[in-house]
Amino acid sequence: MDAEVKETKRMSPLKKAASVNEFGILIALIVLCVVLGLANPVFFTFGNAMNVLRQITLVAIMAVGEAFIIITGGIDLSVGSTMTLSGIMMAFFVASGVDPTAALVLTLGVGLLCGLCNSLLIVKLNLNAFITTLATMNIIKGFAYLVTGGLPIKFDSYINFIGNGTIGGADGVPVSVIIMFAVIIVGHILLNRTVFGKKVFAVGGNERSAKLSGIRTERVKYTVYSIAGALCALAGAICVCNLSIADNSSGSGMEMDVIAAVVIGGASLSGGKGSIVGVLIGAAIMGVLKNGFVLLKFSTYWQMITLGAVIIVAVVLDGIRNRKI
Amino acid sequence: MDAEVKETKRMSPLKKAASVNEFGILIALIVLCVVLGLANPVFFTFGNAMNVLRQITLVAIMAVGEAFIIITGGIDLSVGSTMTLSGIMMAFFVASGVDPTAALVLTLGVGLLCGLCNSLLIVKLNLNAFITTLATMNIIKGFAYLVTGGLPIKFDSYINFIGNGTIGGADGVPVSVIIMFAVIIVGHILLNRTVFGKKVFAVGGNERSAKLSGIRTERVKYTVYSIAGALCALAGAICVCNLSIADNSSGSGMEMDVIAAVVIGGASLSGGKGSIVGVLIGAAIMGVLKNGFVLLKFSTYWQMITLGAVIIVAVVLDGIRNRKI
Amino acid sequence: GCAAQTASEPSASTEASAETSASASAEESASSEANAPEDVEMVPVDSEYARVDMVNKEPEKPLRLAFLSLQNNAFFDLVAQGAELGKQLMAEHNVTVDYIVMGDTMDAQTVNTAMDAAIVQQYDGIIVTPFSVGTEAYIDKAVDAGIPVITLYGESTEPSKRMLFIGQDAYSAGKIVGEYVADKYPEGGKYGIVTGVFGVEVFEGRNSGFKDGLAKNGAKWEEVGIMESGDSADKVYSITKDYLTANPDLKAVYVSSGGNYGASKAIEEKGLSDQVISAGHDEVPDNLEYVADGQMVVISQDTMGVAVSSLIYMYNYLVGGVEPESDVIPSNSFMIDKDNVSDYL
Amino acid sequence: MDQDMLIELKNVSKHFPGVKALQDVNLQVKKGEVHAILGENGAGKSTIMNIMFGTYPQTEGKIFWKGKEVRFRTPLDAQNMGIGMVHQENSLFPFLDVQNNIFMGHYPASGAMIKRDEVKRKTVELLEELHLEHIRPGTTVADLGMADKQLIEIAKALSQHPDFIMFDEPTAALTNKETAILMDIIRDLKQKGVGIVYVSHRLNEIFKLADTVTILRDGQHVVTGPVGDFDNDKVVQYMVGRQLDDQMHSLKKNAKHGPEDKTILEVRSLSKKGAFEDVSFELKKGEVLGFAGLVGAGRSEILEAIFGYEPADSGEIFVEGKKMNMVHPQVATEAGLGLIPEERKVKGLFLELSVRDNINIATIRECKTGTLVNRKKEIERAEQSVKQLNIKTPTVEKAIINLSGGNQQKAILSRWLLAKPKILMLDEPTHGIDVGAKAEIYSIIDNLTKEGVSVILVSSELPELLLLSDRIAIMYHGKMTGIVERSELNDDAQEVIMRYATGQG
Ligand SMILES: Nc1ncnc2c1ncn2[C@@H]1O[C@H](COP(=O)(O)OP(=O)(O)OP(=O)(O)O)[C@@H](O)[C@H]1O
Ligand SMILES: Nc1ncnc2c1ncn2[C@@H]1O[C@H](COP(=O)(O)OP(=O)(O)OP(=O)(O)O)[C@@H](O)[C@H]1O
Ligand SMILES: [Mg+2]
Ligand SMILES: [Mg+2]
Repeated sequence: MDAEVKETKRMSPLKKAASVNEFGILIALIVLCVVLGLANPVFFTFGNAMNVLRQITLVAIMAVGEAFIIITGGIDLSVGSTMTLSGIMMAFFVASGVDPTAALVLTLGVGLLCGLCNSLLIVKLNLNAFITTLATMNIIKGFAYLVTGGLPIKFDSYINFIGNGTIGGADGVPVSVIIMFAVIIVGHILLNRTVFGKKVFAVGGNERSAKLSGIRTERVKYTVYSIAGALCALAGAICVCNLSIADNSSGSGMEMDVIAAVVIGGASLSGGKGSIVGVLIGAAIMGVLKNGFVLLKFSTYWQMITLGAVIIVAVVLDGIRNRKI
Repeated sequence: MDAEVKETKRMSPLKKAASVNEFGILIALIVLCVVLGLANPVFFTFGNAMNVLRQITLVAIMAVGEAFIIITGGIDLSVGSTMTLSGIMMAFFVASGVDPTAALVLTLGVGLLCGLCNSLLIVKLNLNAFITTLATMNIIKGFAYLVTGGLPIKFDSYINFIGNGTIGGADGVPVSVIIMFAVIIVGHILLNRTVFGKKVFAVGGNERSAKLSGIRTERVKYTVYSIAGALCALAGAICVCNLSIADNSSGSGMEMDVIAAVVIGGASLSGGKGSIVGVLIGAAIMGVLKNGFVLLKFSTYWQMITLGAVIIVAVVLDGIRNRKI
Repeated sequence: GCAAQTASEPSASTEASAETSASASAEESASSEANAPEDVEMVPVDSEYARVDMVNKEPEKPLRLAFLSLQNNAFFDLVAQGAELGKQLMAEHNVTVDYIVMGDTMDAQTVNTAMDAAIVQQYDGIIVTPFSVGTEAYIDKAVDAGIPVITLYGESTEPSKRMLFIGQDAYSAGKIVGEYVADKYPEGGKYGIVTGVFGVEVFEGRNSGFKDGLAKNGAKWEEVGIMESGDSADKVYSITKDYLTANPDLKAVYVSSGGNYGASKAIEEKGLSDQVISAGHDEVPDNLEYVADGQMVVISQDTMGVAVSSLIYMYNYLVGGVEPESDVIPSNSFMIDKDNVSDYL
Repeated sequence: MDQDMLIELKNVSKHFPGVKALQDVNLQVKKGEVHAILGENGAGKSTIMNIMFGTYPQTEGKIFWKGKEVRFRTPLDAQNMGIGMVHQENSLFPFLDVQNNIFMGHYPASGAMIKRDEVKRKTVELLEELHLEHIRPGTTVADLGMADKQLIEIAKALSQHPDFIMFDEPTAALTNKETAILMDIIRDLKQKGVGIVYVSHRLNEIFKLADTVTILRDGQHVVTGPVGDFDNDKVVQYMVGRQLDDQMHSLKKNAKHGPEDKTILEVRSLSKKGAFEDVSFELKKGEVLGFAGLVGAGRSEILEAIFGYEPADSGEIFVEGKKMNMVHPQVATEAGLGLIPEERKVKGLFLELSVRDNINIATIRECKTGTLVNRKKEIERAEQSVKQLNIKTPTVEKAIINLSGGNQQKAILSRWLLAKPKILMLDEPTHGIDVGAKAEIYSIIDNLTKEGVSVILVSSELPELLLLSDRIAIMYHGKMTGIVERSELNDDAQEVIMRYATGQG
C-alpha cells in the first residue's frame, strides 16, 4: 500500500524506488522490454507500444475489478463470462433499437447485476467464492448463449469509437487505452485514498475484525463484486465496439489472464494485499510477452515455456522485495 | 474427519448419517441420480453406470492428489498439463523401445517430478502456489509440445488394459474404474489414518503451529505435490492406454474440473479441511450431470446453466450441514 | 464409398451450399487460371501442392511475407509443412516468408494481437488463419495500411477487406459430411454431435451445415444431443459412449472438434463399427489410420496445398499485379473414407 | 560442569528487521527450577523462549543443552531433545479435534498408521491427569472457548513429557480456577525435576511459583536472582527502569469519583440461545461496570450481543433511553459504543496491515479531507496514539504482526479511544499486558470515566475488577447471578463474587 511512501522520505532515490511495492515486477517488465527491444527494434516504435497497450485493455480493466475482489479475500472466475454476456447484451440492445449510449449504460447495468448476483450468493448463502463463481461462470455463459443462439451479432454504431477510435489521427492513442488508464487511476484512488478502499483492505485482512470495527462487510462485498461486474461489462462493450461484432467466445478463458495479472501485480489470494498499479504492470508483462512472441517468431512450446518462466521470475522479484521489509 | 465418527456412536442412524461430512453432497448426488433415473431408465443400467464411472476416473484420480494439496492450503493448476505430459512421455518411452511396464513406472516418475518441481518452487522461493502452478502449467504444456512437436503418438501395447480393459467380460467393470477406487481407498486411508495424513491437515490448518508442533512442513508439501504429480501421471497413462494415442490436448482445461470436484467434495481452499470420499462424490456429481445431459438431450445453454445451478445446490447443501455443527 | 465432393462458396450465405456437390479431383482442380494482365506470363510451378500458376517475373526489391498460423494440434502441423514448402519456393524468388505462430488458442484476441504486430512490422503481405469471428476489423486495418491479406482454412461469415480466402466454408464442409452420412443411411436414424467449444463460429457453422446436409434425401434424422469436448479425445470418447448407451440404435456421431478418434474408439469398443459411423474433419495422420480401418470418414481440406498456393497468390499479386480469379477459392475438399484413403497415406 | 544444568544461553542476540529484540542475553535453567522471565511488552520474553525452542535461530550467541552446544534448526530438534513450550499465541489447529491437536507431531503409531485407540485413551488419561475432564477428546477445537484452548495448549506441551518446558503467559486467558490447576501442575513438574521457564505479567503468580527471576528490558538482560531478592516494587522498577508511583493505590484513594445519576445504557432481559439468558442491567454515565465470572460464563457473548456482532435472540437494549436494534456493530458504533474483543488475533487485529491502519480503521472517516482520506492525518493520529499508549514499534507503518502481543493490544485500545465512544466495552483488556502498561490502561479507564464515558469491563482478574469497578455483575452459566453494588465492594467482596460466580450465590 501507499504506506511505505512515508517511510522512504529519507532514503536515497534508488532505495526509495526499491521499496515501492511494485518494484520487483516493474523491473521484470523493464528488463523484458529491453530484451525485446534489442531483439527487434520494432518493439520500441510508437505503433507497437499502442498495440500492446490496446491488447491489454480488456484484461487490465477487468483485473482492476478482480483486484478489489481478491483484496477482500474473494475471487471471481465469472469475469470472462460476464464480459461475453455484457458485450452480447450491448449488441442485442442496439439491434433491438435502443440508443447506443443508453445501451452502453444498460450493459454496465447487466455486468453490475452479474457481479451483484455473485456476491449475493456468496454472502447470503455463505458460499465459497471460488466454487460459486465457477458455477455462475457456466450460468452466465449459458445465458449469453440463450440470447444469441450461438450466432454472432453485428454491431455498428456511433459508439464504436470507444473500441476502435483513436485520438490524434489514425495512428494516435486508442480511446480504449485512455479508458483503461482512466479506470486504473480511478481504481487506484478508490483503493488507496478513500474510506471504501480502507474497508476493502480491512475485509480482506480480517473479516471478523472488520465487522467488529463497525464495517458492513457484506456491503463491501456487494460493492466490490458489483464494481467488478460493471468493469467486465465495460470491457465487453469495448471489445464489441472494437470488433464491431458480439459473439459467444470473446471472453472465454479470460479469467485466468485476469487473475494472473492481479496476482503478478502483487496481490495475495488470501486477501488484504494488492495494488492497482501492480495490476497494470502484471497485465503489461503478459501483453508484452505475447507481442514479443509474434515479433520474435517463437514457436508454441517456447511461447508457453517462456510465459511460465517470466511469470515465475516476476513473482520471485516481487517476493524478494517483500522479504526485505 | 474421522473424529466425528466416534462421537456419533450414541446418535440415531439418521442423525449419524447427517453428521457425516459428505452428507450434503451425497444427498445432492442421490437426488440427481433419482431424477435422472426417473427421466430416463437407461440411467440405471449397469452399462451406463460403468460409463459414468469410467468417465470420472481421470478427474477423480487427479482430484485425490489435488485434495491433498488443497488441504495443505495449496493449489495445483498444472494437473492437466502434467497429465498431458505424462501420457505423452509414456507413449514416447514405449515408442523409443522401453518396456511398457517400465515406461509406466518412468511415467509416474515424470509426474512425480513435475509435482516436486512445483513444490520446490513454492517452498524454496516462497511463492504463491496459485501463480506458481499457473506458470508451470504453461511450462509443462510447453515441454509436452516439445516432445511431440504437436503430433499425436500412437500407443499400443500389452499395458493398454489399464485404460481399456474390463474385468468380467467386455461389458464388465473397467480396469480403470478399479484403479480409481483403489486410489480413492488408499488416499482415504492415507489422509485419515496415517501420521502423514494428520500432518497434511496440520499444515493446512495452521502452518506456523504445524512447525511449532515439530512438523517439517516443507517435506509435507514436497510429498503432497509429488503424490499429486504421480497421480496425474497415472491418469495420463490411463487416458493414453484407453485411447491408444497420446496427444497434446488430452489434459487441457482439466484443472478446473479437478478443483471443482475437490471443492464440491467439501474441501476448503484456505486449507485444513477436505475429504477423499467427498472428492469421489464431487467428481461423480459432475460426471452424472454430463451423462444426464446426453440422456435427457439437454440443449447447449441449458447444459451450462444446469451445471452451474447443480454446483451451487451441492455446495449449499454442504454448507447447511456445516453450519449445523 | 461416395464420390468425392468439393466445398465451394465459403463465407457466402448459408443457402449457397446447393452448388457444393460439383465433382472434382485434386489433380483436376490444380493450376487454375488466374486473371493475368496481358503482359504477364504465368508458368506452372514445380510442386504437387501448387494449385495455381505463378507469374514469371522477379520482384524489384526483396519482399517479406508473414504467414500467421496457430499451433495446437496435428492440423497445424500440416499447415506448417505446407508453409515450409512455400517458403522454400519463395526463397528462390527473393521473398522471405516468416512463419509466425500466433498462439495455441483459436480466438479473435490471439489473431488480432498477431495482426497488429505484423502490421507494425510492415510486411509486404500477410497470410493468416483467422477462424474466429471478430478478426475482420484487424484484417481491414492491415489492408487499410496497404498490406494485402489472404485468409486461409476458416474465416467467419462476416465480410472483411481481405483479398482472398482459400479454404473451406465451415457450413459447407459440415454439409458435405452430412450429405455423405445421409447417402450412407438413406433410411435416416439417430445421430449425435460432439462440438469443440459452444459458441465458437467454426464449430457452430460445421454443426448447422451437417444437420442441413443430413436432410439431403428427405429421410428422418433425430439429433440425440450436442456436447462440448474442448478438443479432448478423451471427452469425445466419453460423450460417444454416453450416446451409444442411451441410444443403442445410433447411426452416426459427427465430431466437429478435434479428437475424432475418441469417437471411433468408443464405437469400436462397443462393437458397433458396422452400425455406427464416425464422421469428422481433417486429413491428419491420427484420423487417417481410423479411416483406413473403415471406422471413420473425414472431410479433407487440402491443407498443404492451401498453404503453398496462398503464397503463390500473394506473390502473383505483389510482383505481377495479378489478382486472384475470385475472392473466394474453395480448397479441394474431399470426403475420405477407406476406399480412397490410400491417396493420402 | 553442573550436573543439574539443563539449558544455558550465552550472549544470545536476536535481530529482526528494524528491531533488536535481544542483545547479549545470558540465561541458565537447572533441573527442578522454575525460572521466571519478566519484562515489559516487547522486552523480548517470547523471543528468548522461541530461540530455546528452535522457532527461529539466534543472530548471535550460543545455546548449551545439558552441557553440550546445540543448534536448533527447527522446533522438531528441540522437541526431540526434550524441550517443550506453551506458546503465547494460540497455536492449535482449529478444524481438528482435541485429541489430534494434542498428539499432532508425536502420534503413537505403528508404522505409518496412527493407533487411534491409543490416541483416544492417552488423551483421556492426560485430560484426567490435568483435571480437564470437562473437555471431550472429540470436540473440534474451534468450538472451544478461549480458556479451554489454552488448557489444551498446555496439555499438548505436557503430552511429550519434556525435561524442560517453557510457559509463555499461560494464564493470560485463564481465570483463577484454571490458574490454580496450572499452579499445581507446575509444582508437580518441578517435583519431577523438570526445568521450567515461566513468563507472566501477573506478578503474584511469579512470587508463588518462581525460584529464580530474570528481568529483561528492551531486549537487554537487567538482573537475575533468587525470587527472595525481589518484591513487587523492585520488579516493576527493574522492568520499566523507573519508579512507578503506585497508581493502583492512588486510583483507589483519590481518583474515584462516583458515576452520574444518568442511565446511559439499559439492557432488558437479553437472551441468546446457548450463550446467556435473561440478562438485565443498567449502566450509568461515567460508571465502570465490571463483569465477573468463570471461563465460559457467557460474558464475552453478552458484550458481542450488545455490540451487534452476534445479535441476541430476544431482549431490549436502550442507549440514552432510546431503544436500539443492534443488528450490526456499525449500528452500535454510531450509537456511541465501542468494543475491544478478547481474542485480539481473531477478532481485533488486521495482522498484515500497518499499525497505522489498525489504529485508524474504526474512525477512518475522521481522516478525510474532502472525499479522500488524508494520509498525513492518518499518520498523525496513529503516531499520537503510539505516543499516548507508549506502543513499541519502529514506525507506524510496520505491519502489526511484528509487534509483541502487549503492544498489539494497546494498538486496538487506541483504535477505540480515537472513536471517543460514550460506552466502551472492554473484554479482558489487560490480557498479556505488562504492569506498566496495565497501570497506563487503568488510568486511561479512569480518565475516560472522568470525561463521562461509561465502561463495561470483563475481566478474569478479580483484583483488577475490584480496583476499577463501581459495581460488579457476576455471571454463572449464562445467567446473571448477582450484582455487587459499590457500597459492598469492600474487602469481603472477593468471596461474595466467587460464591456468585460458582453458582452458590
Ligand atoms: N517476527 C518478528 N519480526 C519482527 N519483529 C519482531 C518479531 N517478533 C518479535 N519482534 C519484535 O521483537 C521485540 C520483542 O518481542 P517479544 O515478542 O519477544 O516481546 P515480549 O517480551 O514477549 O512481549 P509481550 O509481553 O508483549 O508478549 C518486539 O519489539 C517485537 O516487535
Ligand atoms: N465459537 C464457539 N462455538 C461454540 N461455543 C462457543 C464458542 N465460543 C464460545 N462458546 C461457548 O459459549 C459459552 C460462553 O462463552 P464466552 O466466551 O462468552 O464466555 P466468557 O464468560 O466470556 O468466558 P471467557 O472468560 O472465556 O471469555 C461457553 O460455553 C463457550 O464454551
Ligand atoms: Mg510475548
Ligand atoms: Mg470471554
